[in-house]
Amino acid sequence: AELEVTHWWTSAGEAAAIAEFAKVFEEETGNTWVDSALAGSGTGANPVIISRIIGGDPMGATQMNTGRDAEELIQAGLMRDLTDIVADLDIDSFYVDQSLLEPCRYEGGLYCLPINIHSWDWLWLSTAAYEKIGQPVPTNWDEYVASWPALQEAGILPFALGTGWPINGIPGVLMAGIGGTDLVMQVNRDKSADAVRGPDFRKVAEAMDMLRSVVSPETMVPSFGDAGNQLLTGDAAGNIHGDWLQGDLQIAGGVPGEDYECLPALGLGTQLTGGGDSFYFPVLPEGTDPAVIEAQEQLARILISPEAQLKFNLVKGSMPIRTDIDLSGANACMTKALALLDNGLLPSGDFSLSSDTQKQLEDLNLEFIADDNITVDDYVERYASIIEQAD
Amino acid sequence: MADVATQQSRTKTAPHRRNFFSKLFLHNLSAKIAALPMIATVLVIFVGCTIWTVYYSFTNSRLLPRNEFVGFDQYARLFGTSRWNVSITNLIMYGSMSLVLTLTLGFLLAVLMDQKVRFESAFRTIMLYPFALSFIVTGLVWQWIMNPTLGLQGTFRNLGWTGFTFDWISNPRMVLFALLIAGLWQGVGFCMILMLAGLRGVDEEIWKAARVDGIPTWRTYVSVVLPMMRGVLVTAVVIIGSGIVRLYDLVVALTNGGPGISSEVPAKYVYDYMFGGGNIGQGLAAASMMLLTVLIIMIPWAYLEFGGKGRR
Amino acid sequence: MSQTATMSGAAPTTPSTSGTEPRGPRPKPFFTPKKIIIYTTLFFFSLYFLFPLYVMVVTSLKSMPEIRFGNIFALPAAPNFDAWVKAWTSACTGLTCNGLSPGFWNSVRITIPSTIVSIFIAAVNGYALVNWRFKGSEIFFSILIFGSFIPYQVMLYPLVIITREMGIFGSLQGVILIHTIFGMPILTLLFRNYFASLPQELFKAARVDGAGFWRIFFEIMLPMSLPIFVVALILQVTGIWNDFLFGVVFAGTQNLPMTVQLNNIVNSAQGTPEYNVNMAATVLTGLVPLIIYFVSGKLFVRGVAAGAVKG
Amino acid sequence: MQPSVSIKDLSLNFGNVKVLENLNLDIAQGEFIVLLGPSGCGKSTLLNCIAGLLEVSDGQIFINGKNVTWEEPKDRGIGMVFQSYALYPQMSVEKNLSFGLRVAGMKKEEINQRVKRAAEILQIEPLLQRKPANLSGGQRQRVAIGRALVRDVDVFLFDEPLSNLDAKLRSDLRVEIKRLHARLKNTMIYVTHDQIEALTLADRIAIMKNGVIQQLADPHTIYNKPVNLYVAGFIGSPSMNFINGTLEGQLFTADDGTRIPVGAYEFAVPPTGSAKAVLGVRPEHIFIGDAAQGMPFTTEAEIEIVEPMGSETLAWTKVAGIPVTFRCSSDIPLAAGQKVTIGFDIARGSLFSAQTESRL
Amino acid sequence: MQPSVSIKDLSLNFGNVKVLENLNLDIAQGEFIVLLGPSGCGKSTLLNCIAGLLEVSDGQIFINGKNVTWEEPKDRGIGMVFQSYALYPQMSVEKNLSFGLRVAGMKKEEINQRVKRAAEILQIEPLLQRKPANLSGGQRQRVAIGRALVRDVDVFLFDEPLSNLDAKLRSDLRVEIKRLHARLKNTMIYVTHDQIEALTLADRIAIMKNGVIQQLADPHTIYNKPVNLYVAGFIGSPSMNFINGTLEGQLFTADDGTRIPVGAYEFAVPPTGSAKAVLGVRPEHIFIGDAAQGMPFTTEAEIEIVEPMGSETLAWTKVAGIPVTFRCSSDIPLAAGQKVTIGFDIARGSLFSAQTESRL
Ligand SMILES: Nc1ncnc2c1ncn2[C@@H]1O[C@H](COP(=O)(O)OP(=O)(O)OP(=O)(O)O)[C@@H](O)[C@H]1O
Ligand SMILES: Nc1ncnc2c1ncn2[C@@H]1O[C@H](COP(=O)(O)OP(=O)(O)OP(=O)(O)O)[C@@H](O)[C@H]1O
Ligand SMILES: [Mg+2]
Ligand SMILES: [Mg+2]
Repeated sequence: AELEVTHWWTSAGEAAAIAEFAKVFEEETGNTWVDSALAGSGTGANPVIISRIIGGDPMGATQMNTGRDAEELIQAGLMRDLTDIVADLDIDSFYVDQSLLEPCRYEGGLYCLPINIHSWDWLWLSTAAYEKIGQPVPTNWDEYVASWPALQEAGILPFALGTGWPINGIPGVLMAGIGGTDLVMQVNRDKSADAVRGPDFRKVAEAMDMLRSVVSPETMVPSFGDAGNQLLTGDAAGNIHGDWLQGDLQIAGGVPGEDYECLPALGLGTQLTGGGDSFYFPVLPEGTDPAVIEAQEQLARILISPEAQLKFNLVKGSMPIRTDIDLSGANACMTKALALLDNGLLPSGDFSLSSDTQKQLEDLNLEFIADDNITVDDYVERYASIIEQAD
Repeated sequence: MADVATQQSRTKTAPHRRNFFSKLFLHNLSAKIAALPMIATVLVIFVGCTIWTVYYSFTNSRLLPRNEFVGFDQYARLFGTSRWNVSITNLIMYGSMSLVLTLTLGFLLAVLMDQKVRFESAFRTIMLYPFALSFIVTGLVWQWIMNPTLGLQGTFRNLGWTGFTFDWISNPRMVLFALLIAGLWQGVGFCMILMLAGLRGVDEEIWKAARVDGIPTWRTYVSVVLPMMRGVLVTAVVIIGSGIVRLYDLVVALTNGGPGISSEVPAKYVYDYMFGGGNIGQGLAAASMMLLTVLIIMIPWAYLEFGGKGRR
Repeated sequence: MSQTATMSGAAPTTPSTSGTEPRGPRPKPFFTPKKIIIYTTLFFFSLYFLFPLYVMVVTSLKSMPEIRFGNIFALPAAPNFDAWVKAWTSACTGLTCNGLSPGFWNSVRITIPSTIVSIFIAAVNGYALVNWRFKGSEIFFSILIFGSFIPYQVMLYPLVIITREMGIFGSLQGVILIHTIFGMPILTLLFRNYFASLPQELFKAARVDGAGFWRIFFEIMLPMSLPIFVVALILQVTGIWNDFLFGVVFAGTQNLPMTVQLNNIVNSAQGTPEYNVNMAATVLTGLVPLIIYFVSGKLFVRGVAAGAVKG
Repeated sequence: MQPSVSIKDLSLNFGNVKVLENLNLDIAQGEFIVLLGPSGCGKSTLLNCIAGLLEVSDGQIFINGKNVTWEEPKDRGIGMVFQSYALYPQMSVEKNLSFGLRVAGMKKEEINQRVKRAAEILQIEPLLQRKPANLSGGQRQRVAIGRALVRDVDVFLFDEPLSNLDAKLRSDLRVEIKRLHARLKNTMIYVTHDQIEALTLADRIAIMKNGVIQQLADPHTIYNKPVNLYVAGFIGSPSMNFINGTLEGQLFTADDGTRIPVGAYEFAVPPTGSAKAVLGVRPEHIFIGDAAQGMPFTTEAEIEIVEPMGSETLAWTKVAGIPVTFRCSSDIPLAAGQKVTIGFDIARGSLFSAQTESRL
Repeated sequence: MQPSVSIKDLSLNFGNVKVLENLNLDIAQGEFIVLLGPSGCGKSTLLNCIAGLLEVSDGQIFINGKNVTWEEPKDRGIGMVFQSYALYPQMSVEKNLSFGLRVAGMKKEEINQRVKRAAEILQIEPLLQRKPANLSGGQRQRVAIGRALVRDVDVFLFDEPLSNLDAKLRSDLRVEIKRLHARLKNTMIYVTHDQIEALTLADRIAIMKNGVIQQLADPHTIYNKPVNLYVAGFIGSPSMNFINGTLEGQLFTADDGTRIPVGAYEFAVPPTGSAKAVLGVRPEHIFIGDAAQGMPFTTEAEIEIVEPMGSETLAWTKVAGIPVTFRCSSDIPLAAGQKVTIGFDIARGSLFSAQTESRL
């Protein structure tokens, strides 16, 4: 049977990764993977996916962010309950962290399957840049910040940044690294505005302020991939971005440890915040070929199978959702991450906050970075009020 | 005379006045049937959706519409959001500049084209072709041209003119002008065609009269001809205006609202919150404000156009 | 006979210097200041309008390194159509690497029926509004014009539900309906203005001749409407061809238009963009509307004059 | 005999504007009626009501005894000819003529025969294959008439059919229409604001003003015995000369004191007492020189303007302080400034009450 | 005296089409010249050349002795009035009148004074603050004339100024223009295709055909002694009746053999031998009944059509097998089918050579 799968993985690395899923799926089940790729994630693909599900023309399976995007679709009964399908797999046993499955559960049912873990908590540093100024590559955030004046002196951009959404993950990373685990828990899980107004978060805000002093619209590059390039050439010294940046760095020929360094949790923390991607299986309309419905089930099981997980994540550059597989092929950076995974995951913003709240925070961050007139106090206050209103 | 008698008796039974029902439905029946798609569109889509929009803007609907009313909360939040306020300001700034410049440049070019220039059709095609391209394409190519490193600025700097700066796209104060350059590029040609049509529609004898009166050409254009082109101006303003209010694709393709939030526009806010943010209530509150604005602008126009005199 | 025309009264006082006096057409230098200004202005505007097209085409013929390190004015050192070939046949969107070509045919499939249906409906509307006015028809029209100001995005959600209830969501009919709806305001305005400028008596004569609503429309009005049809055709073909949102939401997976692939190629969130392929894809996508413009430019101008001038 | 067209209490409003109100009109079989009136008086509106192109607000319309108030235009047995010709531009003349018949689904031979006959009558056979764009104005109007002709209707409606033609063609086609009527003997209703057309063509003329018929009578009566000031002033070019004054028995005293005996006038209602009145005299009923002798009223006058019109001459002068025009043969030499004796033929004049404006 | 306007060897082509060729015309100071001709004969073109709105292809134009061939319109001392009025629609009447003066930078008082004077002359003072849209056709045309008036020009050019008005207004305004000319005594060049206007207004009429002036003479001459068949047929409504035949000495034999003695005719060139000729008689020179007695030629004729026109009646009949119109007083009762005796007043007729078409 043909199973249509929608996703927004259209770049070279992403497409190669999802091709692994497709390959395994087609080889093992004899079904056909009909690929519907839509560039542009949140604003490009999301409306189409949602409207197709609402419009009664659902796809067989779709990728979405792990989180609360599909909450209401689940509540409206538009997503298929996967409990029985994966019942015999005992998924609780092998998922790295139970919190990953949390958003998928609703009134006792299981409606999605996380297929990877992405973490934003990485500080990427350029070996070439530090060679130029003759300093060792920093080993944590504080050293990194301390090296900025020298970098600027040498005409090197201390912090590379792509325009638009890449700014979005940075406060979370700073929060985890500088503010610590408790702060993340209080803000993201408990939605405590007091915590935001507290001294710990203030440090985070000040760090943002410092970042703002070294980035300006003129220095920003069109996409985060370009920022990665700046690191490899030594035009810029550092960047905070999710682990998927590595895919690009590697495709561009970068070797971890030689051309670039990676510091998980800014080299300060012991836990990563994690989010990732999930697959949902919409309820197909009545009269659908039973073979397609069965193909849904087969795909669901394959996505979390060790074989597919391994192949997919190695290409994608993300961490698998299960640790019971051989990751000897993982590179230096991922190995570091895997080590931290043992300490459990912290709930990331896109994990525990609604997309509405995330959108507001994104707007705030964008504005803050671009507009020096917004003081740190303003920032804290506005952040707090958004968290206050979050549901 | 017998005929007259029968005629008169028929008169009594003949319908003197058609009843209400037949007047409402049977009269022009096929016309009404033919206009059904329009009536349905108007009632269901435009009126219906407007009501729907306003209705749900008072709820706290998220991804799906739901009937939990929250009064004016969404509006309160809307106007407490700096991005929305920036969007509104941008729309007003961009809108007024774009409207004025499109009309003036369109008129200016039309006037130039009206001077019996050679290769008129070549010039016309050159000015009009961008109108055939989507805003996505427009945004893309101008983004490329205005890209500080790869575009004009980079090129000139590489050529040794290191002081050359053309970074509007990444300069929050200038980014609206970057939008304007691309927007005008796309839209001026069509406006020019409209204006040209209007100019050509002006009575030849008016021109002669003005020449005999010794009115300089430019003065004739400004004082006599332009005020005569009301019909064209209305059409042009409707078309340009609706484009401005709906401005979305160009911003997404060219700046995606950046740098920061300096080039955000209302339609993008609506879209981002309805779909990206999964907050229909918020998106619809913003949409309702846009509709209200349009209504305020349109009502005087509609009154002028259809009210008052019974002109067609 | 013209000798009778000579003056019968006083003999004309012949001007003494008639040999050197002005006579015949006024001699005009080829370059008058006015002409210079006109042509220079037009020339610079033409540069402004042509520059992006030049950049698009030139860039699409360059190789990536040349783009990174060259300048955007420069002609390609070794023009090659690799980027075009790639954009057309093998650029990837997700797993499928067939380039724009499948989308092209989907776009054709969407554009042709949508254009025909939307123009037909709008023409009938304009005709009914002018010649068969009924109570409230002008009000409907005003609302229609107002509707042209509503951002598309607002309508997306209810339209999904409406088309779902009609059972045409995700099908060609669905997208045709949507394009008909959104084309209606402007097209109806144009057709209404155009029909209003035709003599009413023609319509009356046809009615006296016994022709009904449709007969008059098809046999009398349509044959006279070529100019405005050209305008409508161009507006709709370009609008529908360039549309992204409605195609991708309403057309169904079998019919994703070309712009979706363009968007995928251009907006891939990660990795280094291949600018030459992007530009080639962009030009390819714009080609159909461009050709239509170039072919029918004159008719378009004439039609705009017919449809827009009357208020 | 049953009237061919009969209009009863017809009213028509456009929104709040009452264009026609309670209009009654009976037209006999084969009669040629001309509706004459200034622009905007509702002539076309009335014609459109008869044709069924406008919905009446109230009242009824009968054609050949049948109540057609709610009939479709095609079912009323009427044919209509428009000012702008209204030929279908994309069809050949032949197609134009046959369109209505084809719509009605008539047989081919029958259509051809009728088209042939109409073309013969109107002498447009050589034009049958041409498009309207390639015809002259007069030819176009002939085709437009032909379109009504082929439909074999009882009633012809003409809405200013000759207004778009130049003077020469207009007078030629006027004669042709008159011939056509003589030949076909259909009922014809003809709208115009050209009084020459009205006078020459009509069996009866209906003079309209603001949607009301002022006078309905044959041309001679209309011209010579207008029922009120309006009709008197409207008909005749140049207009009738009007002198305001007071009527007392057989004596009319102009406002400036000039006394004009009106004993020769045939009063409809013999006047009693003294009342404000208006004396109207047509330009051709003012005589000059010898011819003026013996007229009931003569006076000396100075000529102000002379308008030679070829066959005759118009002259402007002042009588009783009021500008007066008179018409005389072009054989009589006249010049501005010249003093002449003029006489009024009161018997052919008109007297109106200044108050009711109607004929005394 | 120097001519006011003098045109020498004027030619004008539009591309390959020669519209005017070697045209010569001298117009005296204060003269009222009417250019009359059918549509497309080049009247407007000639006027536009004089105004400087069209560039001549060859030849010269003098106004008041000054060669203005290359001057701008505003510097030629002309004012022009157009058929469509060409008022600036968004300006009030006052602004319309003063616009040209304001642009020329004239002083405010001077402008006001001129506008006031023009408004007085044309009696449009109460309209000064209105927009053209709120004026009637006649008022608009008056404003258009005012616009020429304020400019204090030597020569007025009128291009069919009255064509867009209805018959009544047209005759009123005609008189006003005549009065205006009498008062101002400017040179006026007036284009029309209405012969009544031409006859009544002109000092001299220039009859044009295909860009060539056929006859230039005063109205009386034009009407009574047309130089050729074209002019004879063009002037007069209804047209002159033409009978083809052969002229031999004093005898004209119509093609059907009817013999008409033309001894009373005043030949310009006494005829020699026998030659094909055309006899033209105006409708008003055909007499009926008693009046016909004593005419050089009388015949019996049957009346075909009668067109009562109020003040007079037109009748159609056949003479020598040719349709002939005559005009008679409306007092004479006539009916179609009636047999009458008619007589031709040959002395006032015209004879043309069939070959050269020019007057004999
Ligand atoms: N569709 C309409 N809506 C409103 N008023 C109208 C309409 N048609 C005509 N009228 C008005 O009705 C009145 C009569 O119009 P109608 O066309 O019958 O005049 P008319 O006598 O034919 O004039 P004309 O000689 O100019 O043709 C006019 O005052 C006109 O303004
Ligand atoms: N701009 C032009 N280009 C080409 N031919 C022209 C142009 N203007 C006028 N003509 C031609 O020149 C001839 C004379 O035109 P003109 O307007 O002078 O006629 P007219 O005597 O004024 O006619 P009317 O009485 O219709 O106004 C016509 O045959 C016309 O077709
Ligand atoms: Mg009318
Ligand atoms: Mg002309």
